[in-house]
Amino acid sequence: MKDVRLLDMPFDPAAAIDHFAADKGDAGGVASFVGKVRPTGGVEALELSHYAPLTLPGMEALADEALVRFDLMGLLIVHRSGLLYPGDPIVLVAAASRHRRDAISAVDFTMDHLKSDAWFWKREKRSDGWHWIEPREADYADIQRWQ
Amino acid sequence: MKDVRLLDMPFDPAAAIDHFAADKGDAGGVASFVGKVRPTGGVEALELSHYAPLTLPGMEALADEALVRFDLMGLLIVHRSGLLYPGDPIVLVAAASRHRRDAISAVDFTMDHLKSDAWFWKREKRSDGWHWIEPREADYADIQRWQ
Amino acid sequence: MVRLVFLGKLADLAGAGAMDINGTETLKWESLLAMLAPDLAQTLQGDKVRVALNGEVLPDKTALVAAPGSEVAFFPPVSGG
Amino acid sequence: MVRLVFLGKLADLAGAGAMDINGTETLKWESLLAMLAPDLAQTLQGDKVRVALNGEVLPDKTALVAAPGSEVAFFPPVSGG
Repeated sequence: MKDVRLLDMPFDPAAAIDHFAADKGDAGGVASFVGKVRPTGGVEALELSHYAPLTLPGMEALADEALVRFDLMGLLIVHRSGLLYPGDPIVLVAAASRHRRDAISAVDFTMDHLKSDAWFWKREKRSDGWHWIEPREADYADIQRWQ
Repeated sequence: MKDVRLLDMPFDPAAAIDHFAADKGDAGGVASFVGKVRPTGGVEALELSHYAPLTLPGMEALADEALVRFDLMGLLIVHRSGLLYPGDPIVLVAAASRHRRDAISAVDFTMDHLKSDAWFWKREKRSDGWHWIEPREADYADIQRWQ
Repeated sequence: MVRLVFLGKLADLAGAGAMDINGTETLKWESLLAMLAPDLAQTLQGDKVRVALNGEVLPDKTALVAAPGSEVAFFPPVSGG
Repeated sequence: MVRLVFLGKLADLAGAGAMDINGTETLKWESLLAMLAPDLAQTLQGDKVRVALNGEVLPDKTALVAAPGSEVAFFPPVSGG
């Protein structure tokens, strides 16, 4: 039903979606979102730090919240930590449901909360060195859609 | 940018999403939805008829509309026609964009219009024979969200 | 010759997905209906049945003018994808 | 011993992601700050820095009571996933 993973190694989103969908035969649909490190804007690398006692439990709690809000047959969250390079997948959310609205909304909801609320600290390496990333205003606005 | 396909043979959604994402390196995210024939409810087979002069041009026009409405780096629509069996993928929509909101909304918009507005006629085979499917009220409600 | 195409459950009613009307005449709506079985003709006149001429949906099907070589398609409400 | 953990840019300021304060005392907020470099101590007092004790975020960090063997984590606003 719920599958939440925090990985410190690269992963293959297509294989993960396929595996997730394989035993959700009763679902009419599977929605997903894959977020990657953009190769534009001069970012040479990205580092995501987490704090083990909070980060994975926080992701689990978010998954539980999505399962309460939407009528789902399964929810998958895969999130990277550690060092990432342009083009690397950072996050995958997939939701399976009988009706497509639930799956699509659950992915939307989960992504909004992961992007602004999850216990990650991010820094980017540019030509002039490492820079910590502050929360974006747009992310706060996104999360307020659900309140 | 736009890739619209009407297929009369089974397809592999994961491979199609992977192929779509492969040359969208600049996109920060790829959202997708895969709809399948549900194995529940006693449906033994599903037949989707189309009318060539309208169906594919209609899907192309829908893709163009999504590309105008949302800031996308690519949109993929794959739709089956012909005879389908429980578990078979019917439809795949994938959207790539810089920001996740555009990709997720484009998938949502495109699915809503495909489900109620596309030129397909559907019948289901149950134990007592074939039954034509009438449009669902919920589908009309879904499409009005975008007006 | 004018080709008629029937989609969805109209194909069941017509007994075929398509039929050809031979001849060199241009067919108008009323003359076309007169060539079909009465129950089929009656259904095609219903509000929910739409008509396309050569792939273009007609705003008013009763204004149909089908020249020889054209294709007239009849369809019930779409059931979507 | 009490372990201090610094997340995000606080690790840069502290010069390390973690440090141990040896001893058998229970540390309160003010006594803990007094053991740190003044600029770090000042930053940790800022509104945006939150504190967790043994994995539980404190509603009021100044009420911290860290017994020996506990872990105190300091974090700036999350940048999200």
